[in-house]
Amino acid sequence: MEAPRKSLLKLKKKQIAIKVKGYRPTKDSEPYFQEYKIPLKPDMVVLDALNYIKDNIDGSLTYRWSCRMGVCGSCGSNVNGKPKLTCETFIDDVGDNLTVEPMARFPIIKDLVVDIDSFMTKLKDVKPWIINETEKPIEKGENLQTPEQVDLYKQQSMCINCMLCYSACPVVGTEDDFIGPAALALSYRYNMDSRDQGEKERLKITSSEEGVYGCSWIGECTSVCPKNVDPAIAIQKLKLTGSLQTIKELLLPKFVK
Amino acid sequence: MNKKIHALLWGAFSTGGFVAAFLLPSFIILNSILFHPSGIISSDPISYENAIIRFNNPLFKMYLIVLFSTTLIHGLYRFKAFLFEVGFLPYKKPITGLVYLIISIGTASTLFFVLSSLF
Amino acid sequence: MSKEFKPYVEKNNNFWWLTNRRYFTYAMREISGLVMSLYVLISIYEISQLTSGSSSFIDFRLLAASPLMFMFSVIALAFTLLHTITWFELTGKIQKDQVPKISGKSPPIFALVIVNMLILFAASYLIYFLFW
Amino acid sequence: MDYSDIQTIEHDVLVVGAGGAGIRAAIECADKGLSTGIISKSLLGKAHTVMAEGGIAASLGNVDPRDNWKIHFRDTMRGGKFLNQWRMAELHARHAPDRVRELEEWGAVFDRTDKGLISQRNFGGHRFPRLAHVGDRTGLEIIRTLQDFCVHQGISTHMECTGLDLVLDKDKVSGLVGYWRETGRFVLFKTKAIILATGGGGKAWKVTSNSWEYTGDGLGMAYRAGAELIDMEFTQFHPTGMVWPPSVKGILVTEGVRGDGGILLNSEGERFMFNYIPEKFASETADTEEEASRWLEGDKEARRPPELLTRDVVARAIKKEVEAGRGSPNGGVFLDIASRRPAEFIKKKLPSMYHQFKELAEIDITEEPMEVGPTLHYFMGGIRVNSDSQQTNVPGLFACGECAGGMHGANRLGSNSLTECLVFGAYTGRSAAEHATNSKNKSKEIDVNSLLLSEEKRIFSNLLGKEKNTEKVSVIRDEMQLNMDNLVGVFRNEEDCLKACKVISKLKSRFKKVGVSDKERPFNTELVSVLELDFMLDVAEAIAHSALNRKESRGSHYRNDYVKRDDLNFLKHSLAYKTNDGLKLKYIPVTITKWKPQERVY
Repeated sequence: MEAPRKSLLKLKKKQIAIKVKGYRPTKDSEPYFQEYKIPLKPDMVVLDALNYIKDNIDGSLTYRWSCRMGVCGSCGSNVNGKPKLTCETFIDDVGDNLTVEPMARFPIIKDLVVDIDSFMTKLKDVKPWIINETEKPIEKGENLQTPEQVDLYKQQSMCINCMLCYSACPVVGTEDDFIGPAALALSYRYNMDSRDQGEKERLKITSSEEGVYGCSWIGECTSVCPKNVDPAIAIQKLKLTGSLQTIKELLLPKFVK
Repeated sequence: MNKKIHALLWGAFSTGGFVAAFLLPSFIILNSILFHPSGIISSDPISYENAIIRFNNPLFKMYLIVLFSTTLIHGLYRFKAFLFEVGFLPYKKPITGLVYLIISIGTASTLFFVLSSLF
Repeated sequence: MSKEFKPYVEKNNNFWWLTNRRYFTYAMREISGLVMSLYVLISIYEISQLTSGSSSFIDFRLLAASPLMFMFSVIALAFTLLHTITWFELTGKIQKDQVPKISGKSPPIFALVIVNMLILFAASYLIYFLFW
Repeated sequence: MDYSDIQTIEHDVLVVGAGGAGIRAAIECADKGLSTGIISKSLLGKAHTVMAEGGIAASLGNVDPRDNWKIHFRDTMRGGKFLNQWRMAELHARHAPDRVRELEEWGAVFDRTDKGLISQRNFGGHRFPRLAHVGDRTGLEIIRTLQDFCVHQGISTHMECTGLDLVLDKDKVSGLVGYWRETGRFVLFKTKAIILATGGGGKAWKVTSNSWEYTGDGLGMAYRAGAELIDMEFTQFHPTGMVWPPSVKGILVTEGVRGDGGILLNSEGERFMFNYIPEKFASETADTEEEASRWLEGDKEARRPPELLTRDVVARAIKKEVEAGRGSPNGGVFLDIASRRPAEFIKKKLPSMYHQFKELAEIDITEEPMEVGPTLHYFMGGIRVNSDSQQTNVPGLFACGECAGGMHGANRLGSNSLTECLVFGAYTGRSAAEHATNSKNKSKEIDVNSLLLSEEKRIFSNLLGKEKNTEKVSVIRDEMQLNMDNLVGVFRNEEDCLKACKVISKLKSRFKKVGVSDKERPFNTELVSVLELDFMLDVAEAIAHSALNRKESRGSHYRNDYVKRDDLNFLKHSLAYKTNDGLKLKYIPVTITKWKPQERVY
């Protein structure tokens, strides 16, 4: 049998120059590009290149990574200007010039490592847990949920918190308080869950200018998502629900609510 | 209340999006491209007389009010958001003020002109 | 945890909308809002002239016939059509989940865009039939 | 250096590690009203639990009502070749259903049956369909649910903080020295109880399905503090890990591929598994391709295809083919499902696998065969704990999850590890909370300055100060990994294990000369990798020595020179512990209960 590798053959170059944006908090006032030349191996991903540099050329290169298989969401970076998981991005596919930058629209701590504190806060702000008035004891068995009910939110529950959508979102860049794609999609995911009754509570948070109404549906969040979550749609649906809810509240007399 | 405003504004914006998408193309074509002094049918059936007859149709009055007001809300709401995204966020207050001023004036004057002939 | 070293905050590039095609399409879509609004403002002026009598209306029509103004009308139409198409595309993504499912499946977005387009044509013809 | 800004954080209970077990334990402590903190080496929600695919085993009986916890218990004991701590296995099986229902109550997504119950699937070694799952990303869903719930409970999570050293007050735990990655400063956690939930140390091998965090920090810390490491020689190798491209070497290819009809081929195109059917399995394994196909079609008369033999058998067969020169170009064998099943079937049944190969290897598994080889997957061994309290022999020190040993015995059944996280997470949380509540409030005041000064000297002055003649951390790490891959792999023997022990002790002395090129304090990941290597060397040493001294083959531990199971001499646990002269080993007997050990009959 033959090796199933096609790309072994298409490898033309033996070496590649890779530009990595560096920033050293103790001595630099602003980031700069540093170029490394590394031997190119077949089917190398960008993360391999970074690991090669760290092990063999410059031990001080700093970046986050973990699982290597695109489920942990640690290794997001801007590769040639596009937000990507470096463990899933083949060097062959990105062309001749390879630049790796930290994710855009986040403060840079060091080299490719960014400060994600604000993201973690926003995530918790949307109350991503089941809200119920009464707690059901587990002895009573699980909640029933049909496959159709699961399908309503399953797609939106795939988020791996890689923050690529924040890196891609121009609103995140200008409006610091904007809750942002992943967190809003998460709130939508819980709203759609048949076990949850917290929609009103969450809408109070998300139906605001920092919430869904700050979004202008650029749609880049959805297109960069490595897990096919669709924050853009989730946000628009939240806008619609929030808006209809408000109109209903204003039109209906108080006691109906 | 402040929170509700955003939800309501978005509702208006969204309505405007539909109105503009369904009605504005034909309005521009009819009013400015087809029946126009330099348009495709240059005989100009929009003579003053025709225009007034049409204008006095109450249905047409309604049509104009809806089309103009919601399109204005939609268009300027959108453009405002874009301005903030390309660096005008520091001027958020004056821009927002100006946008809603234009929308108000536009809607008010539409109402005024459309309804004035009734009195 | 106190931060001894301040993280570097990169200045936002205000021309991000030129950096990729999707961003650019989006920018054009948003600018269509401005163009449509301008057209509406001009039209409001038009009805104001109409209400003030025959001569001022004809003056306006002559002004509107100038190549520059005609050009603007064409541009406005182009942007409006861009708005219409993108709007149908976007709303189709929402409508997809709101219309009843056909044998367990949501209709494809392009089908909804086509339906919306048909409504557009019908509405346009109705307007023409009723008023012009 | 000025120590006035040294941070001290006080918690009743501190959990080290934010994977499934750690977060579950913290939730339990917080529920008891204690101030609870979690320190996590990476970001919250990135822990290794996210990589689990198949599902979580619990005898809910939703799909097959015949299932109950006793059968789950029995399956676990049989899988572990009776080396399990029976009490742990019992607790595990007994509480699994409740823990899964609880997780569901907290919002986890599960695939459902038509009636709306949690759906369950089959898996190797489990008699009935028992795996609650969501697609093939169950681990992600578990960690996400726990993470959100934990944030909801108001538990403080200290991210990117590495635990360095346990602080003892006499022999009792009183705190932990941590290292903030972001600032490069130390922090002292004062606490009454510490729960270690740091996972295994798979990164001591080159080819592993584990992520970079798996460096045995908790094992190392506990070992240095005087805790015993139990049954360290039992390391599970999963037969099918990706072998190409290099970046993903070791990443798991789920057993489901074989379960759904995938076959293993060598470079000559031969379906070699037919040559490796052990005698005791012969009666229930198909001996012709035709019969194997019939089994897949659902023919109850036919016997199982040989690809579905136990993990250790398949792993050894693959290894033998490669050693005989019949391997694939990249050192594995071929796993072919493309020629067996239509593309639509593959995409529907194995969506994640399809995606994984498409994204990570640019291979379309509906058209081409995959290349696979054995990969280090799990540590059955770990810190020895009391089966009921989960406390180690160091008072106040608890352990749960993969870093605690004993529950799985000599081999782990697929998916029992996720259940273990939840069941023992909750258990450990409860008993640690109890310990913290009962322990007297006043522990001796810790001399923070001198403590941290010595850490500072050990780490920063020694490492950052070095300029010349230093060893590189990546070099030592690579050599250790290669050593473990080659000498303490799927097949082991006296000579190799001896050699491995020697190599490790040499590496340990070379490690003393290690230096780092990054001289900055903030976010010095190179420094972190030095600290991790330190722990990993200890863990590797314990494994190599334990493997050398278990002169039998049992479960995942296979000795070429002692191919039989030897219940007479080795039905006992090995314990590795630290003395002033270095590592020592001792043995303790296994508690035999209801089921007597016997040759495994299927």
